[in-house]
Amino acid sequence: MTPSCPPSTAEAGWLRRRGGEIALWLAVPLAVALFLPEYYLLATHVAALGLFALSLDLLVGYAGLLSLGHAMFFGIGAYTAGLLAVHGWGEPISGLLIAALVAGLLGLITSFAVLRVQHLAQLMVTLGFGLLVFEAANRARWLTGGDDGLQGMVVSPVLGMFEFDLFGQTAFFYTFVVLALCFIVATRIIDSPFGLTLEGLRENPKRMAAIGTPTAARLRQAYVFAAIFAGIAGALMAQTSQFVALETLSFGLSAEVLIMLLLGGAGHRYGGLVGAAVFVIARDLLSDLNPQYWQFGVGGVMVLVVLFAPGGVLGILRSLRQRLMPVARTSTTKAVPATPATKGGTA
Amino acid sequence: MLAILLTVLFDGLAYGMLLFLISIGLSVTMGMMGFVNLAHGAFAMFGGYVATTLMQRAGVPFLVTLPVAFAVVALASIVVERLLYQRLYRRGPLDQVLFTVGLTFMSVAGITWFYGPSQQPVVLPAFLQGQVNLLGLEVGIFRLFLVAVGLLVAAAVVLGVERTRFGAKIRAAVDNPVMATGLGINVGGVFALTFAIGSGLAGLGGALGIQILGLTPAFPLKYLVLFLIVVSVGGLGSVGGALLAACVVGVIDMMTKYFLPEIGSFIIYAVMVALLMWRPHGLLGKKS
Amino acid sequence: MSTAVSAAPAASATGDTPLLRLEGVSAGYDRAIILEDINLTLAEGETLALLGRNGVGKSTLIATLMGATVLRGGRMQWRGGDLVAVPAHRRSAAGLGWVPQERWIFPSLTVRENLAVTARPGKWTLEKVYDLFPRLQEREDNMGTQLSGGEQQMLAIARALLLNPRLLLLDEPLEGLAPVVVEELVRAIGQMTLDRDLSFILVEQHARQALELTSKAVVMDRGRIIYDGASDTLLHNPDHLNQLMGFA
Amino acid sequence: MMKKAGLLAALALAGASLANVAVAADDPLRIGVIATFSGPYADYGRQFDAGIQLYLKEHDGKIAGKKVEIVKKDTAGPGPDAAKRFAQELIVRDKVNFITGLDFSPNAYAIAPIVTQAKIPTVVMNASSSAITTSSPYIARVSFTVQQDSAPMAQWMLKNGIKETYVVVADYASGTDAHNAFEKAFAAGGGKVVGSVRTPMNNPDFSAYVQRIKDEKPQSVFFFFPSGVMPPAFLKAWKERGLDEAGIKLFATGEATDDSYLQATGDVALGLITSHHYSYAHPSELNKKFVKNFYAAFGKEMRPSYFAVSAYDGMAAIAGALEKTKGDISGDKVMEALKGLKLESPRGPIEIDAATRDIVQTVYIRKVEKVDGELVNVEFDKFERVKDPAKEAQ
Amino acid sequence: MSIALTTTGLSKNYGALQVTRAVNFSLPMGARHALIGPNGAGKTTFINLLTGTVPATSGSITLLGEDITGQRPDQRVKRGLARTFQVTSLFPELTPMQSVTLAVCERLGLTARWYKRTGEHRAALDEAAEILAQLRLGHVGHLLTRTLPYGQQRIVEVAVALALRPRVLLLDEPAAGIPSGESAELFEVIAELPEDISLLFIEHDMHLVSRFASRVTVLVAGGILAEGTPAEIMANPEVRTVYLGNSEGHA
Repeated sequence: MTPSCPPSTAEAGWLRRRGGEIALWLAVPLAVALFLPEYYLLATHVAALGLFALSLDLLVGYAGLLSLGHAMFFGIGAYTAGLLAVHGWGEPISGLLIAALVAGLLGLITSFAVLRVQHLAQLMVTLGFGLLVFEAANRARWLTGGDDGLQGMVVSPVLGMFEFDLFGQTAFFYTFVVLALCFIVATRIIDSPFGLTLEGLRENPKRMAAIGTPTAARLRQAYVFAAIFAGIAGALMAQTSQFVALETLSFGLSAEVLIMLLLGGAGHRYGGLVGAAVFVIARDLLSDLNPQYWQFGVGGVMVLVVLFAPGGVLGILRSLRQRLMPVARTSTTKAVPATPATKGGTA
Repeated sequence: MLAILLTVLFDGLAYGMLLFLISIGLSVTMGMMGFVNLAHGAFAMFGGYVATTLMQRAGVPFLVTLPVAFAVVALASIVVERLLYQRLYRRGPLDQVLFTVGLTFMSVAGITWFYGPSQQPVVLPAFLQGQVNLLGLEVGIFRLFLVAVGLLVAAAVVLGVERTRFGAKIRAAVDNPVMATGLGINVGGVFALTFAIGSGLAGLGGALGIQILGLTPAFPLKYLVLFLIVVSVGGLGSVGGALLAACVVGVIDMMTKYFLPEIGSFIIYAVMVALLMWRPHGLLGKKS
Repeated sequence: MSTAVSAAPAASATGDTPLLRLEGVSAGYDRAIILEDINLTLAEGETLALLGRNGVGKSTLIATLMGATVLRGGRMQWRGGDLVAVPAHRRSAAGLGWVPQERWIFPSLTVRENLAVTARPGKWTLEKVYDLFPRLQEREDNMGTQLSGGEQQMLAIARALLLNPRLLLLDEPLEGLAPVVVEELVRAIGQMTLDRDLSFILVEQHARQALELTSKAVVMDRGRIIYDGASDTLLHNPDHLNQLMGFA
Repeated sequence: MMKKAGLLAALALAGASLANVAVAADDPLRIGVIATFSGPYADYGRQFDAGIQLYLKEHDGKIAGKKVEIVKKDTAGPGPDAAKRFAQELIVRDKVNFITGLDFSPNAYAIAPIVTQAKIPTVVMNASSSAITTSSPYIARVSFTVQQDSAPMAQWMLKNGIKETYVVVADYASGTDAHNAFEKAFAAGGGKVVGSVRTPMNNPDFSAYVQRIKDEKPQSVFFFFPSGVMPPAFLKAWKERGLDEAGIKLFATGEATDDSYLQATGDVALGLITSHHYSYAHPSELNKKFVKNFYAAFGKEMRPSYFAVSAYDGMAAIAGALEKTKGDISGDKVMEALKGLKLESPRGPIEIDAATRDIVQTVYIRKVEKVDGELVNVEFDKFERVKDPAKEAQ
Repeated sequence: MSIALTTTGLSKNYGALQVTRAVNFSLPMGARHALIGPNGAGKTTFINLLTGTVPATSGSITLLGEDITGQRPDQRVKRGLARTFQVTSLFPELTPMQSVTLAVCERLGLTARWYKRTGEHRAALDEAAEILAQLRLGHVGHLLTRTLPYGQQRIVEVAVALALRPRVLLLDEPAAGIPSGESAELFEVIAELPEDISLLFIEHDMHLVSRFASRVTVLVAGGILAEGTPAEIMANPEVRTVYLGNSEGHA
């Protein structure tokens, strides 16, 4: 039996499989610290948004759901962490956990409505919820500071040792470590039977029902997970910038994170991270280059990616790899049997 | 009190007509051709700029700019469709979203380059300004004009789709593209032309809407949500649905502003969510 | 655009240029391959019964002629020209009239619109098809979906006739119809046979009826042609027919 | 090279605090501008940029003998979290000596903790929420506060016999400030606010609100909207509904007739009375020169607005402060020098209050008239040495 | 209990259109039963009614002695009812190994588990691999399903259903769309299905029907026209009429 097992199921060789990844995860923060310390802030921003995009990927890339209101969870996480810090609960890690809990709860509540509809309606219902939460936060100025943003956060040092500094060093390592932990959990989820179920639901919900999967329950679970990760991302953003803007709840951010994910490649573990990096860095470079017309460049990047790299940056890499894989190739050609004409004939 | 209610209702309808004009093309492209064109607002904006440019730089009368805006945008959209969109018909909706939002960004920056970021002025001809007394109601002449144009276009679109040979071709192509092709209808061509008309109407709406919606390069992003609400609540591809939804949105918007200004945009979003939970395919949408 | 195919007969198209010739055609949908190595020739004015059980690829063959499938290999010639090069939406203008098995009446069009929207000038006019199917005239303002099965079938045939085709592709036109309607349709089809300008391919599970109406017959099994000969021969050899149809 | 610089920077991280980094005499003076350069409010950034460039052009690109380098950061509108990150980046990455710009109040509030921590002198060129200067000792303001422009309008209206009014403001923090300051000043003089409405931002059509006002028939209306798309939309609805004919008087702050947008707003603005600290038609010699040079540098496409003047004055304030410190750019010294600094601006005499670091200036009452075919704000009355009333009250 | 599945008066109406008419049908334990009928006879609708994809208008369905009429499709699967689809309904971007593992995991109740990697559920993987090997798919188990030849995709259909360890398996035209050269493997697979699975399959090819089925039910216009052994059915004049139009009348 074993030869038929895909290599990924073999328990041995774990280090071989993940070794490169681990090296990468260690190399990136080291490289930032050594060579680009003045880019701590940008890197922190990328990491937090990368986690946010990763959370959306669970929905869009894996479970095949649609959302234009994902900022709702990011923002609720940010405001939870922010309000805790304003009102004396400055301990960051417990703040993250509480934010995750609140966001997950909001995810659970909204999932019932969101999963009742599909396609455009699903897009619009998520958008509608997002806008409603935004409006609510805007109105509740006494609580959130409205459009002036939430000010006065006092965040304690991480683990009581690392103070948040002006250079953003602590912020960067804090965010990066949390991102890494979340990524490990997300990888677990994706590699688990549950993750496989999500992919099955994306590929063919009808068949999933036919193998006995309670599809709504699974999707709800995915929705809650995505909300939790988004909430953590928002809380990270709030704690590291010690400020929460109303924009963290906005439709614009929901759209932006979707763009990031699609740029990077949905349905790929690294799609959100790559997309966030591409988008944020492109925007930073282009807007430094030309603060007035940088949007043209960002739009251009999006258009070019669609035209020349369908499925995003990682999508094109993946299909290149598939094309180069010899096994897949032989079987594909075999799949189109041009049956020899001699075999035919009429009576 | 009744007079106030009617005035607000009328204003809401006028606003709804604008939304209808701009949204109908989006509804058609998404509903009939299955193409998610989030750059639709950019076509409307383009129409607006065509109109202001003609008025300001060439002194063309307002009423003349309207058909020109329609025609220019329709022609431009054919170029865009043949050159770009056509390549994406077989792609998934997410690719289409990324692409068309990218195009929108580019057009926003492009228009800013040529026209600057600020609001474009529009001066309506004197005969469209002020108010008239209509059956005891004080109504804005321009809004009356909007309602008239909106109803006219709605009627023309409905008649065009229901009564003409081209309309029959559109319906046939939507009903069953394979059979339509087999009977000699060039489905791609029919769709391209439909797309052009839809975009042209957006251009017309953009030109008409300067007075009420304003015209800045941010237009396509600012109103995208509103257009999507109209399309989804109305039901994809449904002319009547888009008209109904646009009027509902316009009236609710006007009513809440007048009677419940404190609640702001809550109601419109809540109503949208409720309507979509009730009828996921829109008020007059067909189940796909 | 392309190709020498047109509605008017080519100058050189004398008796020896067949109306339709398929060579080694294989085709299917997406990844599925339904047809394999189909060879078939049809002369001008000839009528063909296309027989076989459910799911052997008869409808796929018709759809392939109309360009509605994925062609995997082989050549298709139409009146001496290359049919493959003709875009699907030009094939009706080239002279192919399709009556699909599902009928595919356009539900949002009225009966009259269904007929008129694709009509091409020629000897078949609205009046003539109304003469052939008076029921349709009675119901001309009804929507396509409000018709009975038989009426839909008449409409589908009338719609194809109004294309003024050289070759009519009738895919199970008698399926699921009331006997009176079948009679009416059989009569109409018989009437068409008299008209030497019009060839047709008649797909049927009801082999006998089809054989009676045609000059030539082809039996398919699992995507291949297993019999190609005169209709009469098969009609007079029921055992062979049963065997070909999988009932022996 | 890159590597070495990176290592050095990493080492620097380990210990040093950023304030008071010594600057060699030939180093350029680096000024970061956080503003809106793209999106619907991109005009703000354009005006800032023009004002800054004009000042530099008139002074050979130098301040206090140093070449000036401007680093622009685009927040694309109100974006406090972006502004905060930009401030950090400007300080850490671009090593700026000053931060300026700051069109939106949330953006200014957001950067306050950063500039405090880094001791970077910050000159606010527009953001007009009162408490911004109290949020950090390193912030000074050369623009105005909402209250500073709103309260005088109330006083003038009372002086001219208007006892009742209806207040319309945009529903955001500055709108609330304007509302409160106006109402307070109006009530203090015996006036009465008979009704009010706060309209959502991003609202394209005011006809419902205007209709409501018409139905309530107040003696007058005072409104406050941020400059840009809202005032013309409101004025259009006002005109369309015939409220002038109904005899309702209309007043506003100068944002309503911002010189950037006044031409585009059109004749609907004619006759509107506003209170504000700058009109490009201000009849002083200095202003005439300013406008002339502005047109010479950037063409007649764009009128200098109060944004451009504040930016111009902001540069002048930095220059004035550095003159006092003799080129010392350490945060504390510069802030000390800014306090009490007096300048002659194109808008008239201005002063940075020594106690509050906020601006003291003349507020003019103006009326929109057509002069030589152009719509302009013609000043006809004024309140001198107006301080921020919100701070005065404390 | 010797009956695996029974329907009593099972009907389905779409408005006035009756697609299934009071069907009384029973499938004995371990049966090999074929369902035939002309296009549009309602064969697939019948399967959909059995699986619960389409709710019945009236009548009842009993599976292994239990009334399942009101149950959701996934509940029926849990009680031992599995199916394949006429038009391949698979997971194009997953491998056959993943697809079968998915079904095994669902059966074992693992699909809500997110904290353990699939790779750690050894038993599930081994079982999936075994099924693939049984169905001669072992060598393509790691390729994306969409890249497989159609014939193999049809076998994956069966593999996914088998992974549910069904007591009753419904095969909807298992050979549809397979080129003749590729069908042999599939038929071998069907022939080797475990004997304790009761099998109901839709098939048109009477040769195949007589090879695999011990009994045949003929469905016409939503109702049962005839039932019997393959030989009886082929000899039945009514059936011949429906299929060949041999006699004068018309169904």
